[in-house]
Amino acid sequence: MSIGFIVLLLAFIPTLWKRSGYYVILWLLGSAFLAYEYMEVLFSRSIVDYIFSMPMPVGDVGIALNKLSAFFGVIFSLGLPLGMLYGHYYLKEHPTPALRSHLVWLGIMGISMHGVLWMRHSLIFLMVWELMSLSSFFCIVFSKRENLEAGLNYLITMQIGAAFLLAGFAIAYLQSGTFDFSGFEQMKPLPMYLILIGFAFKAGVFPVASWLPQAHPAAPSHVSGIMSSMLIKTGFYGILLIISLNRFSLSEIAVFTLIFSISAFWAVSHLLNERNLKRALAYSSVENIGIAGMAVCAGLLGIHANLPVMTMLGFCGAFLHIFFHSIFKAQLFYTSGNILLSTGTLDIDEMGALAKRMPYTGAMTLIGIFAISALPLTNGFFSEFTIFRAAMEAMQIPSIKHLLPALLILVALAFIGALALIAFIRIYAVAFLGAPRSQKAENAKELKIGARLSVFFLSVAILLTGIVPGIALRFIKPLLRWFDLDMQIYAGLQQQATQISSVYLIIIAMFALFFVVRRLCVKEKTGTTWACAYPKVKPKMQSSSMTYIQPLAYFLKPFMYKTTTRVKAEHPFPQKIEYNEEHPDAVWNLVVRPVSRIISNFLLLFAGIHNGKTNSYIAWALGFLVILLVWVVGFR
Amino acid sequence: MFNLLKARIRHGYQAIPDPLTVSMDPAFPGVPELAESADLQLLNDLCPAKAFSEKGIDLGRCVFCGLCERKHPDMINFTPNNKLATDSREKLIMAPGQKVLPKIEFRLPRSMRRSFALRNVSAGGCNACEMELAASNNVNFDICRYGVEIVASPRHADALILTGPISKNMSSALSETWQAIPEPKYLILCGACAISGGICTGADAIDRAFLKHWEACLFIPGCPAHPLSIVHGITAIMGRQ
Amino acid sequence: MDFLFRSEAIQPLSLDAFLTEIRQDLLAGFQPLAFFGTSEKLIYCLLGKAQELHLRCTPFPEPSRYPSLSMEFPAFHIFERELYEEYGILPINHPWLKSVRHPVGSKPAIEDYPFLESDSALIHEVGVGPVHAGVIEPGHFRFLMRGEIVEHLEIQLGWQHRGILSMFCQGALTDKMLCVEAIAGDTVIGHGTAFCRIVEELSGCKTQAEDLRVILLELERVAMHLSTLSALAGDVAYIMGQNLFAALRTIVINSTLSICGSRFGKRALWPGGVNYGLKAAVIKKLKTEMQYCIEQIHDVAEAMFATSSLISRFDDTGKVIANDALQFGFTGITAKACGIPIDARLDFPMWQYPGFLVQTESSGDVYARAHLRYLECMQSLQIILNLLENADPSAPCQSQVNELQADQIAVSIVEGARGRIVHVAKSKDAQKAMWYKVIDPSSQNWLALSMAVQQEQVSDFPLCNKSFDLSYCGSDL
Amino acid sequence: MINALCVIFLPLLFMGLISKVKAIMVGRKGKPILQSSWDFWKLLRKDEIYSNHATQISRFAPLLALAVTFVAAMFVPFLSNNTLLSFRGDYILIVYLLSLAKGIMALAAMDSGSSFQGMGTSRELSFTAFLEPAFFLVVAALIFSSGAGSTAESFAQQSIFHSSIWATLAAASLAIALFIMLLVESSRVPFDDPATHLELTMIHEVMILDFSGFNLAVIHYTAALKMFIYASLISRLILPPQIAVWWYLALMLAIYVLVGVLESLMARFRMNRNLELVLLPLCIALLSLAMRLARYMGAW
Repeated sequence: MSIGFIVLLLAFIPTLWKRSGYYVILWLLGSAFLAYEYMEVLFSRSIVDYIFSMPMPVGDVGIALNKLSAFFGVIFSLGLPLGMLYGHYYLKEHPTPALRSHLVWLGIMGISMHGVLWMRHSLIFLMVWELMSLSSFFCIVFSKRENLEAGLNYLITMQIGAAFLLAGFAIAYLQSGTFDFSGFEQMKPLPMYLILIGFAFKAGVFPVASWLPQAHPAAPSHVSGIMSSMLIKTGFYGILLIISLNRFSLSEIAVFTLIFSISAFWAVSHLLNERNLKRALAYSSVENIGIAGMAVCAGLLGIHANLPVMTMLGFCGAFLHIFFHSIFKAQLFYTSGNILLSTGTLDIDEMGALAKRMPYTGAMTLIGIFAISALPLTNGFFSEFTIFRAAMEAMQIPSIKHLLPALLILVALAFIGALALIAFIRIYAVAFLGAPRSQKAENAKELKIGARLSVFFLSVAILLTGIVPGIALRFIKPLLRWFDLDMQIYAGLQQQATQISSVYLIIIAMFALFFVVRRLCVKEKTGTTWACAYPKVKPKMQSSSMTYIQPLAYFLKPFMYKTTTRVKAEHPFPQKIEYNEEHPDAVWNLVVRPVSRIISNFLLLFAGIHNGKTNSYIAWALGFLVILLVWVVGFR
Repeated sequence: MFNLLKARIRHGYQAIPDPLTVSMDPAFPGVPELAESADLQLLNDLCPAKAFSEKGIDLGRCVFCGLCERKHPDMINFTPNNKLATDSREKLIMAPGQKVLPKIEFRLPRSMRRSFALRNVSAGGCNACEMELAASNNVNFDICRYGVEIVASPRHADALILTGPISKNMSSALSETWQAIPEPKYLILCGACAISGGICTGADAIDRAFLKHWEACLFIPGCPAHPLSIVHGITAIMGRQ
Repeated sequence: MDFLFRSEAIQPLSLDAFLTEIRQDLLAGFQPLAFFGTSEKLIYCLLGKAQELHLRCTPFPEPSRYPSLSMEFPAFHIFERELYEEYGILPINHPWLKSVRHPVGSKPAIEDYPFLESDSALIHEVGVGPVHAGVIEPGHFRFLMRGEIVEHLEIQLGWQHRGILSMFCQGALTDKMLCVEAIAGDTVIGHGTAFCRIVEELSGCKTQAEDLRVILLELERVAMHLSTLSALAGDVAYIMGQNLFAALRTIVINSTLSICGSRFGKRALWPGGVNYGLKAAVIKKLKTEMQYCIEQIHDVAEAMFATSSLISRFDDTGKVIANDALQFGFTGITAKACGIPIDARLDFPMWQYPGFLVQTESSGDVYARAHLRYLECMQSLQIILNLLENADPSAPCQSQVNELQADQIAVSIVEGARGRIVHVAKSKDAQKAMWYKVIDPSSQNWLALSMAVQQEQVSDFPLCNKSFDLSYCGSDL
Repeated sequence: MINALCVIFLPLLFMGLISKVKAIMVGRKGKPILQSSWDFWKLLRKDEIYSNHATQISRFAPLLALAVTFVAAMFVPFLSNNTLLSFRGDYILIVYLLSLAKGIMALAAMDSGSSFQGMGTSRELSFTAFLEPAFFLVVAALIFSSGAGSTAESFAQQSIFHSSIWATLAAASLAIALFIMLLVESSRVPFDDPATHLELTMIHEVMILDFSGFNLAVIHYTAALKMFIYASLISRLILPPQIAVWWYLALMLAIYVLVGVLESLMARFRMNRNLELVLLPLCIALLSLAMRLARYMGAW
């Protein structure tokens, strides 16, 4: 481990001269070392386990890796450098006064994300966790006043989550007598729920997910990419950790299923209406976490009903989805970053015709969109395929009480999947196709190769893992064994992966055939769009993003909280007609905002601490941790 | 339900068995027969559409108002023969003594002889030709039995069938529609107005420049053109007779 | 009642007197039938009430502007727009002063028509036409849409404008029959009779074969209603109704053909009478066919209006309220379908309709209009049958048209299939007309459509449009 | 192999059948049965015109859609029960392949930036939201406690001819659900009107308003193929596994005729009612699943 982290720490040096280039290189290097380490753990038997004895009250601090954390570690160590790479170019196009501090916080965030995976000692874990939240907060704020509110909201939410965690850990400690995670096996319900809730805050599960749609649009794109594709996964990692150590009753599983499906539905219903590109992506993160959660529930259900097939498929689906999501979500955030850079807006109703203006980004986004709406030929499909199969297996279950949650998963998944497809088709169609809807879109330009680099890598990854899902399966194999799942079934799944790939090959072959035939026998020319031969057609004569989902909106009205302003036509000779509607997050407006308003007002007193001086930041953080420590010691 | 059944039974099988050989009501003014002795100058002075010239009567101009027939039954007589369509402007001029119009030689490419999609543009027409065109696809005349279809989008069309004298305001829309039809494409003129400007000839709100650039492959005279004439003309160029 | 005005009887009034007299009449329940400027620099206004006509005129105001009547009496809005377009006389604070038919050389050009726009991002526009999907005439409909809901519809016409009226004053008025037939090919008899009456009034000659004219007029009405019903059924994909009504229409217009040789009644009429009389054989044929039509229409219509899926489309779609209909001077089916019994056959009878009653519906929606068409069909067929009973093949069908008496103004009002057709003309000398004015019912009724579809599903627009079945070329001239 | 053959040739033929039935219903001669094939043939030989807003998507989308639908068809039992491809859970793949086709076509429709196609797309896509769950529920009900894994098994092995009336009812209701889905998916009356000529009311037709020539032909064929898949699923569901070929053909014929008859006797729904009615198959499938469940729990 040491080398990797040392290199990552070295990465801070270039920041002193604001040389983000070297910074990225060092990050690549360090991550390479770490990746090697994680792979070792994941694939060979070798176990990394260090014990540092610390004075009481802390006790022995375990710093170790298991298959689970190694799995996440691999994701991070692959994803972070790409994020940094993108950030490098993004910052070039989109410079900030406080580049140095931003890089520093970025580094701290990355390192602490890795750190979280290593810590086995709940207090130390919590400290690193806090460090992670804090650094990510500063990354979001990005020394911009307008981001401050969103950032603070994020920080507050994280603190509340941390409080839950702390309470959970503390109680767990009082009951088991050890701070080490090994003490979390077969926990009592109370601490377990506290901890789960605490992690849920980070993972972005309804109703405590309101920070995502706030923070992501505000944050610079590389940060939102990293956060949404990796940082929130730490929360899910925590959840999985607890789940791997405990058994659950059927009723608990049912409740989890319900929560996750509601969470996903809530997210997708907002996704349908969202006009801000990055906020839409944030919502879809919540949706995907929900889907992964449902997969886990399917797995647990399988355990409970002792259907090894279902268990296997369920967990397998969950891991795959986590893995894939971290790929395509990062890709989409980086592309949306590029769009922001070249158009200067995130409102899809101001875009249009981008696919013609920025053909490369258009193609890449298409891939991302297909992946995120789980269409075949992309990786998103295979994970959902596995989850669907898991749910379908439940049809063999004799008992109705197992069947119902499985059915819920099945229907929810299908419904949410369909809605997500619609939502993303809408986004792509409105933003990338048709005629430019505003001047900004009119003179959009493709970016330099650098900003497109990491997008390209990720797109390749999407297609590769999509067309040959076997790769991804092989990657999570040890993890599945670690969860001691039935390996025959795994073999069966592998076989299916190959079958699906072969089906894809047939499709591609056919498509190629048709394509060639068409090329040979078709002469094509271009003309104006057929608009009933009206001489002058305006860009306004295309369906707006809201029109597009209107039939559904009419149907899902009860689930959609919206505020509208309207000037109706007084017939028959009106002078003015207007209509606007907002789809604010209900939880946010009715619950969180009033509360957080108070807290953030209080915290604004400390806005001064954000003075761009690195050392003062660190001092602040350390001070915070000390206070925390004292607080915890109080329990003994 | 009972009513519908009753109506349906009474309705029976309405489609004309064979539109190409059906005999017309004697009152219908079809192909005119111009007597050798006809005084064309006299007739032309009489004719509101000025359809007569020294060559004979121009069916492209004639609106079949029957004035000449009523005034001079000895000189001209309109027979109830609906085979009025031809494939060139010249053939529309019937010399004195001529009994029928020359046969239609023009043929569509082979692939269109069983499937032919029309896109109608009404440019200043009086809605009579439009209604007759629509009627030629109704339950009685049923032109779709020959694989002829009237489509919504010019992108799906093989031919543009023009009705009306082309008002200035429609001229740009007309050429836009023509541009929107993929090759190979054909132009059909339906009704006296479309062929020659008819009653509106010379009105300053008319702009027939479009027809200077594009050559029509079928002319269907009449004011309005009778559905059977339309069916006859179109099936002829599809080589279905 | 008298349809002929000696021009010395109508002295030009001062603008104020003109306007006040119009106001008084309107408040006394008169309807504005026509309001137009003429080549002799006079503004005429024709007002009518049952059995009573008032014609007034005033010289063009100097400077060419006057206080608009439309704010008070919206029915004038289209007339004033027309006046402004033709002679540049500005009605001050007219609510909607836009072009009507874009005649040659008028500004703005047809593609620069100033549509109402909305700057909110969630309201988008849909433009349909001029080249419509079906086989129909050109016109442009511009929707302001909130999702699938129509917030506002603006109708831009004039694509069909071909300057018919300009031809009436060149050459002898008597020979203009063909021009009249070209006004609207589907209302040949309607406009034709109106024209013939004008000529007959101006020349003071006797009309022959009025019964036959009525038969033709009613046949035309039946044919139009049937084609509309057929199209309505087609719009909701009820192909039974669509095809059965279409077949019936064929029978009706073919019987028109067997009378005069044209399915649309072209070449049938001529000033002084008709061109082709009724042959005994034709009378017989007509009787049987009309009988068949009555039975068949009854059955098909009853079946159609009993189909629940169809009724659910017709009911409550595209409502027009009676009050609007009165205010904006809608006529024909549009007005009758919301319970206003105005019908030129009753109000301004130019010949006798024994025992004629105006059919009306109350709800003013698509259903009302469709069902009213069915009722009128039956009524007209009955009228035809009655006239056929005592039709006499040997009756003379045309009388000699003598010369026009100069300087007279003749009015003729006919209830065509679409509503009240008004022709007004002034004779210049024994041959020519000084000006000739045609007011097609559609030009007023188009507004009803745009009022009817507000806040409706846009997918119901074609249905509403068909249910009014208005003429493009009639109002574009 | 025999499947492949009938996949290639039958769809367009059956499409022609519907319009023939409609024509006979209203007493006209109507299009010849082969008409859609002639149209297909003609369109292949025409040039293409694209909007100058159009990107590459509208050029390749129809081809991809066809390829995908074709592959989906390979999983479906047509004449013979042994399909070209088949594995456990392939119905998931089928559904997603079809929605891939739908998605890419939706993008292609929006590509030209015309307001009509936007309308059509949103209407068509909003149906998917309820059809996908419905299809999954149908399959779930089919494989419930039967252990069948692939589409071929789950549809072909079933039939509505059971000893118990309730089982028959359950299966029959599934067939009905599928039939409604067929009507929606292939945009027939009462949900959509393939014959309409009005941009504002069309759904599927308006999406392809801007396509021409080769690609248009491909699109028509794909639509026909999709309908054929659904129809054949229904008839396979109704018929017992081992059955003579001509039975299958007869049933297919019956389904298409039924569609035709329905279209000539029924008016289409109002656009905003459509979605509510698209929920129907979902509910029916749930019902049938409940019935099977009850039966399994020993209700009878």
